[in-house]
Amino acid sequence: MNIQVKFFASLREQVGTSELQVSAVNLETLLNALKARLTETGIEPLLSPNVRLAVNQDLVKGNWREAELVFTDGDEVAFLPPVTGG
Amino acid sequence: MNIQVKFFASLREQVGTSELQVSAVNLETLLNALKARLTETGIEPLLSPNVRLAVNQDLVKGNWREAELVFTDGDEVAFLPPVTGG
Amino acid sequence: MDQQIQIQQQDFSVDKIYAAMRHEYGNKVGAIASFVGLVRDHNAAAGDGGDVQTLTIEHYPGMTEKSIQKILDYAEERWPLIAIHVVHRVGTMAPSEQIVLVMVASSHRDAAFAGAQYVMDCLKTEAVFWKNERSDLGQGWVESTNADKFRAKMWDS
Amino acid sequence: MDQQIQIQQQDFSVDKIYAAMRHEYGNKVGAIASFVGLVRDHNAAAGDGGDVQTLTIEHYPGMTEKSIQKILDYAEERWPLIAIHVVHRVGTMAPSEQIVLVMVASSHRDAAFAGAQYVMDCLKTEAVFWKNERSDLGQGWVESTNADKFRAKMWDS
Repeated sequence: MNIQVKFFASLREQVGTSELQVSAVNLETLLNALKARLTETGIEPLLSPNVRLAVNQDLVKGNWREAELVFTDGDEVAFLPPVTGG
Repeated sequence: MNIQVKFFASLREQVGTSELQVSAVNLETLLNALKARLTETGIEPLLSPNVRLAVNQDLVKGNWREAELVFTDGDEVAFLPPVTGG
Repeated sequence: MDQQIQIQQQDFSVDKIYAAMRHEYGNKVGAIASFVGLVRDHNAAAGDGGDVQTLTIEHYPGMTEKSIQKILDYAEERWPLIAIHVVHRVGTMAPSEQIVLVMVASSHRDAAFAGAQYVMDCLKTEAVFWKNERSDLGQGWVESTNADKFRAKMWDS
Repeated sequence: MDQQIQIQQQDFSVDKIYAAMRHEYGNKVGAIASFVGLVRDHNAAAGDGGDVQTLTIEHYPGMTEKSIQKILDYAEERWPLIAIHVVHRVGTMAPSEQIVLVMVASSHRDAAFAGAQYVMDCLKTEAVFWKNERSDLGQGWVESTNADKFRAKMWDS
Protein backbone atom coordinates (compact mmCIF):
# COMPACT_ATOMS: atom_id res chain seq x y z
CA MET A 1 0.00 0.00 0.00
CA ASN A 2 1.35 3.38 -0.96
CA ILE A 3 0.93 5.85 1.92
CA GLN A 4 1.51 9.59 1.86
CA VAL A 5 2.90 10.77 5.20
CA LYS A 6 2.80 14.46 6.21
CA PHE A 7 4.67 16.32 8.93
CA PHE A 8 3.65 19.78 10.13
CA ALA A 9 5.19 22.71 11.96
CA SER A 10 7.75 21.69 14.62
CA LEU A 11 7.63 18.05 13.44
CA ARG A 12 8.35 19.10 9.88
CA GLU A 13 11.36 21.00 11.16
CA GLN A 14 12.52 18.11 13.33
CA VAL A 15 12.26 15.36 10.72
CA GLY A 16 13.48 17.72 8.01
CA THR A 17 10.74 17.12 5.46
CA SER A 18 7.05 17.90 5.02
CA GLU A 19 6.11 14.75 3.14
CA LEU A 20 7.24 11.20 2.53
CA GLN A 21 5.86 8.34 0.43
CA VAL A 22 6.14 5.01 2.18
CA SER A 23 4.73 1.52 1.71
CA ALA A 24 2.80 0.13 4.69
CA VAL A 25 -0.28 -1.97 5.49
CA ASN A 26 -0.73 -1.03 9.14
CA LEU A 27 0.60 1.21 11.90
CA GLU A 28 3.45 -1.12 12.77
CA THR A 29 4.75 -1.40 9.21
CA LEU A 30 4.28 2.37 8.79
CA LEU A 31 6.43 3.15 11.82
CA ASN A 32 9.05 0.66 10.65
CA ALA A 33 9.10 2.22 7.19
CA LEU A 34 9.49 5.67 8.74
CA LYS A 35 12.26 4.44 11.01
CA ALA A 36 14.14 3.23 7.95
CA ARG A 37 13.71 6.58 6.20
CA LEU A 38 14.24 9.01 9.08
CA THR A 39 17.74 7.89 9.88
CA GLU A 40 18.89 11.27 11.22
CA THR A 41 16.22 11.97 13.85
CA GLY A 42 14.59 8.60 14.20
CA ILE A 43 10.86 8.48 14.88
CA GLU A 44 11.11 9.68 18.49
CA PRO A 45 9.61 13.15 17.75
CA LEU A 46 6.57 11.48 16.14
CA LEU A 47 5.87 9.40 19.24
CA SER A 48 5.91 12.34 21.65
CA PRO A 49 2.78 12.22 23.88
CA ASN A 50 1.34 15.49 22.51
CA VAL A 51 1.53 14.42 18.83
CA ARG A 52 -1.76 13.43 17.25
CA LEU A 53 -2.31 11.35 14.13
CA ALA A 54 -4.79 12.01 11.35
CA VAL A 55 -5.73 9.46 8.71
CA ASN A 56 -7.29 10.98 5.60
CA GLN A 57 -7.75 14.20 7.55
CA ASP A 58 -9.65 12.61 10.42
CA LEU A 59 -8.04 12.56 13.84
CA VAL A 60 -7.51 9.08 15.25
CA LYS A 61 -9.45 9.01 18.51
CA GLY A 62 -7.84 7.97 21.77
CA ASN A 63 -4.19 6.94 21.83
CA TRP A 64 -3.31 6.30 18.17
CA ARG A 65 -0.16 4.42 19.23
CA GLU A 66 -2.43 1.64 20.44
CA ALA A 67 -4.98 1.85 17.63
CA GLU A 68 -5.51 -0.96 15.11
CA LEU A 69 -4.88 1.01 11.94
CA VAL A 70 -5.07 -0.75 8.58
CA PHE A 71 -4.21 1.28 5.50
CA THR A 72 -5.46 1.15 1.94
CA ASP A 73 -3.63 2.39 -1.10
CA GLY A 74 -3.42 6.18 -1.34
CA ASP A 75 -4.16 6.85 2.35
CA GLU A 76 -2.90 10.15 3.73
CA VAL A 77 -1.41 9.98 7.21
CA ALA A 78 -0.42 13.15 9.06
CA PHE A 79 1.53 13.72 12.26
CA LEU A 80 0.23 16.82 14.05
CA PRO A 81 2.01 18.67 16.85
CA PRO A 82 -0.23 20.70 19.22
CA VAL A 83 -2.42 23.09 17.26
CA THR A 84 -3.35 26.71 17.92
CA GLY A 85 -5.04 29.31 15.77
CA GLY A 86 -6.88 32.56 16.32
CA MET B 1 -35.98 79.39 43.91
CA ASN B 2 -36.48 78.93 40.18
CA ILE B 3 -36.39 75.23 39.27
CA GLN B 4 -36.37 73.72 35.81
CA VAL B 5 -38.34 70.47 35.77
CA LYS B 6 -37.93 67.93 32.95
CA PHE B 7 -40.11 64.98 31.95
CA PHE B 8 -38.91 62.23 29.63
CA ALA B 9 -40.39 59.55 27.39
CA SER B 10 -43.65 58.05 28.74
CA LEU B 11 -43.79 60.68 31.53
CA ARG B 12 -43.44 63.49 28.98
CA GLU B 13 -46.36 61.96 27.08
CA GLN B 14 -48.44 61.51 30.22
CA VAL B 15 -47.97 64.99 31.67
CA GLY B 16 -48.13 66.52 28.20
CA THR B 17 -44.96 68.63 28.36
CA SER B 18 -41.21 68.11 28.39
CA GLU B 19 -40.33 71.02 30.63
CA LEU B 20 -41.78 73.31 33.27
CA GLN B 21 -40.37 76.21 35.26
CA VAL B 22 -41.57 76.19 38.85
CA SER B 23 -40.64 77.93 42.07
CA ALA B 24 -39.74 75.65 44.99
CA VAL B 25 -37.29 75.36 47.88
CA ASN B 26 -37.59 71.66 48.64
CA LEU B 27 -39.20 68.44 47.47
CA GLU B 28 -42.52 69.16 49.20
CA THR B 29 -42.95 72.62 47.67
CA LEU B 30 -41.80 71.24 44.30
CA LEU B 31 -44.49 68.54 44.30
CA ASN B 32 -47.10 71.07 45.40
CA ALA B 33 -46.07 73.45 42.62
CA LEU B 34 -46.30 70.61 40.10
CA LYS B 35 -49.70 69.55 41.45
CA ALA B 36 -50.95 73.08 40.81
CA ARG B 37 -49.60 73.09 37.27
CA LEU B 38 -50.41 69.53 36.14
CA THR B 39 -54.15 69.85 36.59
CA GLU B 40 -55.06 67.33 33.86
CA THR B 41 -53.01 64.30 34.94
CA GLY B 42 -52.07 65.25 38.46
CA ILE B 43 -48.68 64.13 39.76
CA GLU B 44 -49.60 60.44 40.09
CA PRO B 45 -47.49 59.34 37.11
CA LEU B 46 -44.43 61.04 38.66
CA LEU B 47 -44.82 59.13 41.92
CA SER B 48 -44.99 55.68 40.30
CA PRO B 49 -42.53 53.30 42.03
CA ASN B 50 -40.34 52.83 38.96
CA VAL B 51 -39.79 56.57 38.37
CA ARG B 52 -36.40 57.91 39.40
CA LEU B 53 -35.44 61.50 40.12
CA ALA B 54 -32.28 63.30 39.01
CA VAL B 55 -31.13 66.62 40.43
CA ASN B 56 -28.65 68.46 38.23
CA GLN B 57 -28.19 65.23 36.25
CA ASP B 58 -27.31 63.12 39.27
CA LEU B 59 -29.67 60.35 40.32
CA VAL B 60 -31.05 60.74 43.82
CA LYS B 61 -29.99 57.58 45.65
CA GLY B 62 -32.49 55.42 47.48
CA ASN B 63 -36.15 56.38 47.56
CA TRP B 64 -36.22 60.03 46.44
CA ARG B 65 -39.76 60.41 47.77
CA GLU B 66 -38.30 60.24 51.27
CA ALA B 67 -35.14 62.24 50.57
CA GLU B 68 -34.45 65.64 52.15
CA LEU B 69 -34.00 67.66 48.98
CA VAL B 70 -33.26 71.35 49.21
CA PHE B 71 -33.03 73.32 46.00
CA THR B 72 -31.01 76.32 44.97
CA ASP B 73 -31.83 78.74 42.23
CA GLY B 74 -31.39 77.28 38.74
CA ASP B 75 -31.49 73.64 39.79
CA GLU B 76 -32.53 71.14 37.15
CA VAL B 77 -34.83 68.38 38.34
CA ALA B 78 -35.75 65.48 36.03
CA PHE B 79 -38.31 62.69 36.35
CA LEU B 80 -37.02 59.54 34.64
CA PRO B 81 -39.13 56.53 33.72
CA PRO B 82 -37.26 53.18 33.41
CA VAL B 83 -34.32 53.53 31.02
CA THR B 84 -33.05 51.21 28.32
CA GLY B 85 -30.51 51.72 25.58
CA GLY B 86 -28.37 49.53 23.35
CA MET C 1 -7.49 53.82 28.56
CA ASP C 2 -8.97 55.98 25.85
CA GLN C 3 -12.74 56.55 26.03
CA GLN C 4 -14.87 57.91 23.25
CA ILE C 5 -18.61 58.44 23.59
CA GLN C 6 -20.70 59.77 20.74
CA ILE C 7 -24.44 60.34 20.92
CA GLN C 8 -25.82 61.45 17.62
CA GLN C 9 -28.75 61.42 15.26
CA GLN C 10 -26.79 60.53 12.15
CA ASP C 11 -25.64 57.07 11.19
CA PHE C 12 -22.03 56.01 11.83
CA SER C 13 -19.31 54.17 9.93
CA VAL C 14 -18.09 51.06 11.76
CA ASP C 15 -15.20 50.95 9.32
CA LYS C 16 -13.83 54.38 10.20
CA ILE C 17 -14.00 53.67 13.92
CA TYR C 18 -12.35 50.28 13.40
CA ALA C 19 -9.55 51.84 11.35
CA ALA C 20 -8.88 54.40 14.09
CA MET C 21 -8.99 51.72 16.82
CA ARG C 22 -6.53 49.59 14.86
CA HIS C 23 -3.97 52.26 14.07
CA GLU C 24 -4.03 54.78 16.91
CA TYR C 25 -2.79 52.61 19.74
CA GLY C 26 0.30 50.93 18.29
CA ASN C 27 1.29 47.31 18.12
CA LYS C 28 0.13 46.31 21.58
CA VAL C 29 -3.46 45.94 20.31
CA GLY C 30 -3.95 42.22 19.80
CA ALA C 31 -7.74 42.03 20.02
CA ILE C 32 -10.64 44.20 18.90
CA ALA C 33 -14.13 43.09 19.90
CA SER C 34 -17.16 44.89 18.49
CA PHE C 35 -20.88 44.80 18.79
CA VAL C 36 -23.42 46.51 16.57
CA GLY C 37 -27.11 46.63 17.46
CA LEU C 38 -29.53 47.02 14.55
CA VAL C 39 -33.25 47.77 14.41
CA ARG C 40 -35.09 44.46 14.05
CA ASP C 41 -38.43 44.16 12.38
CA HIS C 42 -40.07 42.21 15.14
CA ASN C 43 -41.68 43.80 18.05
CA ALA C 44 -40.11 43.83 21.50
CA ALA C 45 -42.32 46.36 23.21
CA ALA C 46 -45.98 45.67 23.24
CA GLY C 47 -45.51 42.09 22.11
CA ASP C 48 -48.53 42.75 19.94
CA GLY C 49 -47.05 40.82 17.03
CA GLY C 50 -46.97 43.83 14.75
CA ASP C 51 -43.93 44.40 12.56
CA VAL C 52 -41.76 47.27 13.73
CA GLN C 53 -41.92 50.27 11.44
CA THR C 54 -39.80 52.74 13.38
CA LEU C 55 -37.77 52.87 16.57
CA THR C 56 -37.38 56.25 18.27
CA ILE C 57 -34.72 56.79 20.90
CA GLU C 58 -34.79 59.70 23.32
CA HIS C 59 -32.02 60.79 25.67
CA TYR C 60 -31.22 63.37 28.35
CA PRO C 61 -28.34 65.42 26.94
CA GLY C 62 -25.55 65.60 29.47
CA MET C 63 -26.86 62.99 31.85
CA THR C 64 -26.85 60.26 29.20
CA GLU C 65 -23.17 60.88 28.45
CA LYS C 66 -22.41 60.77 32.16
CA SER C 67 -24.26 57.49 32.59
CA ILE C 68 -22.20 55.91 29.80
CA GLN C 69 -18.96 57.32 31.11
CA LYS C 70 -19.64 55.67 34.45
CA ILE C 71 -20.04 52.32 32.66
CA LEU C 72 -16.76 52.77 30.78
CA ASP C 73 -14.92 53.87 33.94
CA TYR C 74 -15.93 50.64 35.60
CA ALA C 75 -14.88 48.56 32.57
CA GLU C 76 -11.52 50.31 32.58
CA GLU C 77 -10.96 49.41 36.21
CA ARG C 78 -11.97 45.80 35.80
CA TRP C 79 -10.18 44.72 32.60
CA PRO C 80 -6.86 45.62 30.95
CA LEU C 81 -8.32 47.64 28.07
CA ILE C 82 -6.62 50.01 25.67
CA ALA C 83 -9.65 51.84 24.27
CA ILE C 84 -13.44 51.80 24.21
CA HIS C 85 -15.50 53.61 21.63
CA VAL C 86 -19.29 53.85 22.03
CA VAL C 87 -21.62 55.37 19.46
CA HIS C 88 -25.32 55.51 20.29
CA ARG C 89 -27.89 56.99 17.99
CA VAL C 90 -30.96 58.95 19.03
CA GLY C 91 -33.98 59.97 16.98
CA THR C 92 -36.10 57.86 14.67
CA MET C 93 -34.75 54.82 12.84
CA ALA C 94 -36.15 52.22 10.44
CA PRO C 95 -35.57 48.43 10.52
CA SER C 96 -32.01 47.36 9.62
CA GLU C 97 -30.55 50.73 10.62
CA GLN C 98 -27.60 50.77 13.02
CA ILE C 99 -28.47 51.83 16.57
CA VAL C 100 -25.37 51.30 18.64
CA LEU C 101 -21.71 50.38 18.33
CA VAL C 102 -19.41 49.25 21.13
CA MET C 103 -15.80 48.60 20.13
CA VAL C 104 -13.11 47.57 22.57
CA ALA C 105 -9.36 47.19 21.99
CA SER C 106 -7.08 45.23 24.29
CA SER C 107 -3.91 43.17 24.22
CA HIS C 108 -6.02 40.23 25.31
CA ARG C 109 -8.98 38.56 23.67
CA ASP C 110 -10.80 37.77 26.92
CA ALA C 111 -10.62 41.35 28.13
CA ALA C 112 -11.84 42.73 24.79
CA PHE C 113 -14.82 40.38 24.75
CA ALA C 114 -15.70 40.90 28.41
CA GLY C 115 -15.41 44.68 28.11
CA ALA C 116 -17.66 44.85 25.05
CA GLN C 117 -20.25 42.56 26.56
CA TYR C 118 -20.26 44.36 29.90
CA VAL C 119 -20.74 47.74 28.24
CA MET C 120 -23.61 46.41 26.12
CA ASP C 121 -25.29 44.80 29.12
CA CYS C 122 -25.10 48.08 31.04
CA LEU C 123 -26.28 50.14 28.08
CA LYS C 124 -29.46 48.04 28.24
CA THR C 125 -30.06 48.64 31.93
CA GLU C 126 -28.11 51.70 33.14
CA ALA C 127 -27.62 54.13 30.27
CA VAL C 128 -30.14 56.97 30.19
CA PHE C 129 -32.09 56.30 26.99
CA TRP C 130 -35.71 55.59 26.25
CA LYS C 131 -36.98 53.57 23.29
CA ASN C 132 -40.32 53.81 21.60
CA GLU C 133 -41.33 51.22 19.01
CA ARG C 134 -43.99 51.94 16.44
CA SER C 135 -45.55 48.98 14.63
CA ASP C 136 -48.49 48.72 12.27
CA LEU C 137 -50.57 47.91 15.36
CA GLY C 138 -49.58 50.84 17.56
CA GLN C 139 -46.69 52.21 19.60
CA GLY C 140 -45.13 51.43 22.93
CA TRP C 141 -42.23 52.21 25.23
CA VAL C 142 -39.65 49.45 25.53
CA GLU C 143 -38.27 48.50 28.93
CA SER C 144 -35.21 46.41 29.63
CA THR C 145 -36.25 42.81 30.18
CA ASN C 146 -35.72 40.78 33.33
CA ALA C 147 -33.12 38.83 31.35
CA ASP C 148 -31.30 42.11 30.65
CA LYS C 149 -31.35 43.00 34.33
CA PHE C 150 -30.13 39.54 35.28
CA ARG C 151 -27.24 39.75 32.82
CA ALA C 152 -26.20 43.16 34.12
CA LYS C 153 -26.37 41.92 37.72
CA MET C 154 -24.16 38.94 36.93
CA TRP C 155 -21.18 41.26 36.44
CA ASP C 156 -21.36 42.19 40.13
CA SER C 157 -20.05 38.78 41.15
CA MET D 1 -27.52 29.24 9.54
CA ASP D 2 -25.11 30.47 6.93
CA GLN D 3 -21.46 29.49 7.40
CA GLN D 4 -18.52 31.01 5.61
CA ILE D 5 -14.95 29.91 6.18
CA GLN D 6 -12.05 31.52 4.36
CA ILE D 7 -8.43 30.54 4.83
CA GLN D 8 -6.12 32.74 2.86
CA GLN D 9 -2.73 34.39 2.66
CA GLN D 10 -4.01 37.84 1.75
CA ASP D 11 -5.40 40.40 4.15
CA PHE D 12 -9.19 40.87 4.48
CA SER D 13 -11.63 43.77 4.69
CA VAL D 14 -13.71 43.71 7.87
CA ASP D 15 -15.90 46.36 6.29
CA LYS D 16 -16.89 44.26 3.27
CA ILE D 17 -17.74 41.27 5.43
CA TYR D 18 -19.73 43.48 7.81
CA ALA D 19 -21.68 45.02 4.95
CA ALA D 20 -22.60 41.57 3.62
CA MET D 21 -23.55 40.33 7.11
CA ARG D 22 -25.77 43.36 7.61
CA HIS D 23 -27.61 43.28 4.33
CA GLU D 24 -27.85 39.64 3.25
CA TYR D 25 -30.08 38.28 5.97
CA GLY D 26 -32.94 40.76 6.14
CA ASN D 27 -34.40 42.68 9.05
CA LYS D 28 -34.27 39.87 11.58
CA VAL D 29 -30.58 40.61 12.27
CA GLY D 30 -30.55 42.64 15.48
CA ALA D 31 -27.01 41.95 16.65
CA ILE D 32 -23.62 41.55 14.98
CA ALA D 33 -20.69 40.62 17.21
CA SER D 34 -17.18 40.61 15.78
CA PHE D 35 -13.70 39.82 16.88
CA VAL D 36 -10.46 40.64 15.09
CA GLY D 37 -7.12 39.24 16.23
CA LEU D 38 -4.04 41.25 15.30
CA VAL D 39 -0.33 40.49 15.46
CA ARG D 40 1.01 41.98 18.70
CA ASP D 41 4.59 43.08 19.09
CA HIS D 42 5.20 41.25 22.31
CA ASN D 43 6.31 37.72 22.45
CA ALA D 44 3.98 34.91 23.45
CA ALA D 45 6.05 31.93 22.40
CA ALA D 46 9.44 31.57 23.92
CA GLY D 47 8.76 34.24 26.50
CA ASP D 48 12.28 35.42 25.77
CA GLY D 49 11.24 39.06 25.96
CA GLY D 50 12.17 39.80 22.38
CA ASP D 51 9.87 41.96 20.27
CA VAL D 52 7.93 40.00 17.67
CA GLN D 53 9.11 40.68 14.14
CA THR D 54 6.96 38.20 12.24
CA LEU D 55 4.26 35.63 12.90
CA THR D 56 4.02 32.70 10.49
CA ILE D 57 0.90 30.54 10.43
CA GLU D 58 0.83 27.10 8.85
CA HIS D 59 -2.22 24.98 8.15
CA TYR D 60 -3.23 21.59 6.77
CA PRO D 61 -5.35 22.36 3.69
CA GLY D 62 -8.62 20.48 3.86
CA MET D 63 -8.33 19.32 7.45
CA THR D 64 -8.11 22.88 8.78
CA GLU D 65 -11.36 23.83 7.06
CA LYS D 66 -13.02 20.70 8.44
CA SER D 67 -11.85 21.51 11.96
CA ILE D 68 -13.38 24.99 11.75
CA GLN D 69 -16.59 23.69 10.25
CA LYS D 70 -17.00 21.36 13.21
CA ILE D 71 -16.70 24.36 15.55
CA LEU D 72 -19.31 26.33 13.61
CA ASP D 73 -21.66 23.34 13.44
CA TYR D 74 -21.61 23.14 17.21
CA ALA D 75 -22.20 26.89 17.60
CA GLU D 76 -25.15 26.62 15.24
CA GLU D 77 -26.69 23.88 17.35
CA ARG D 78 -26.18 25.69 20.62
CA TRP D 79 -27.30 29.27 19.87
CA PRO D 80 -29.94 30.84 17.61
CA LEU D 81 -27.53 32.27 15.03
CA ILE D 82 -28.22 33.61 11.57
CA ALA D 83 -24.71 33.58 10.13
CA ILE D 84 -21.06 33.08 11.05
CA HIS D 85 -18.18 34.24 8.92
CA VAL D 86 -14.62 33.20 9.77
CA VAL D 87 -11.53 34.45 7.97
CA HIS D 88 -8.16 33.10 9.07
CA ARG D 89 -4.92 34.07 7.46
CA VAL D 90 -1.92 31.82 6.88
CA GLY D 91 1.63 32.71 5.88
CA THR D 92 3.89 35.37 7.33
CA MET D 93 2.57 38.55 8.99
CA ALA D 94 4.10 41.60 10.66
CA PRO D 95 2.94 43.29 13.90
CA SER D 96 -0.42 45.10 13.63
CA GLU D 97 -1.55 42.95 10.68
CA GLN D 98 -4.95 41.27 10.91
CA ILE D 99 -4.80 37.52 11.61
CA VAL D 100 -8.36 36.40 12.14
CA LEU D 101 -11.94 37.63 11.97
CA VAL D 102 -14.99 36.02 13.52
CA MET D 103 -18.29 37.74 12.83
CA VAL D 104 -21.64 36.44 14.05
CA ALA D 105 -25.14 37.69 13.26
CA SER D 106 -28.19 36.86 15.36
CA SER D 107 -31.51 38.32 16.40
CA HIS D 108 -30.21 38.32 19.95
CA ARG D 109 -27.23 40.07 21.48
CA ASP D 110 -26.38 37.26 23.91
CA ALA D 111 -26.31 34.63 21.19
CA ALA D 112 -24.13 36.79 18.92
CA PHE D 113 -21.60 37.42 21.71
CA ALA D 114 -21.58 33.82 22.91
CA GLY D 115 -21.21 32.46 19.38
CA ALA D 116 -18.29 34.75 18.55
CA GLN D 117 -16.53 34.03 21.82
CA TYR D 118 -17.05 30.28 21.54
CA VAL D 119 -15.66 30.19 18.00
CA MET D 120 -12.61 32.23 19.02
CA ASP D 121 -11.96 30.01 22.05
CA CYS D 122 -12.11 26.90 19.87
CA LEU D 123 -9.94 28.42 17.15
CA LYS D 124 -7.26 28.73 19.82
CA THR D 125 -7.47 25.11 20.92
CA GLU D 126 -9.17 22.98 18.23
CA ALA D 127 -8.57 24.50 14.82
CA VAL D 128 -5.71 22.96 12.87
CA PHE D 129 -3.17 25.78 12.67
CA TRP D 130 0.38 26.20 13.88
CA LYS D 131 2.00 29.51 14.77
CA ASN D 132 5.65 30.39 14.69
CA GLU D 133 6.85 33.67 16.19
CA ARG D 134 10.14 35.19 15.16
CA SER D 135 11.61 37.87 17.43
CA ASP D 136 14.96 39.60 17.42
CA LEU D 137 16.09 36.91 19.87
CA GLY D 138 15.04 33.82 17.92
CA GLN D 139 12.00 31.87 16.83
CA GLY D 140 9.56 29.51 18.50
CA TRP D 141 6.34 27.59 18.01
CA VAL D 142 3.37 28.94 19.97
CA GLU D 143 1.09 26.56 21.82
CA SER D 144 -2.33 27.32 23.21
CA THR D 145 -2.00 28.26 26.87
CA ASN D 146 -3.58 26.46 29.79
CA ALA D 147 -5.89 29.46 30.11
CA ASP D 148 -6.96 28.91 26.48
CA LYS D 149 -7.67 25.24 27.17
CA PHE D 150 -9.59 26.11 30.31
CA ARG D 151 -11.74 28.65 28.44
CA ALA D 152 -12.54 26.16 25.69
CA LYS D 153 -13.43 23.48 28.27
CA MET D 154 -15.81 25.85 30.05
CA TRP D 155 -18.20 25.71 27.08
CA ASP D 156 -18.77 21.99 27.76
CA SER D 157 -20.78 22.78 30.87
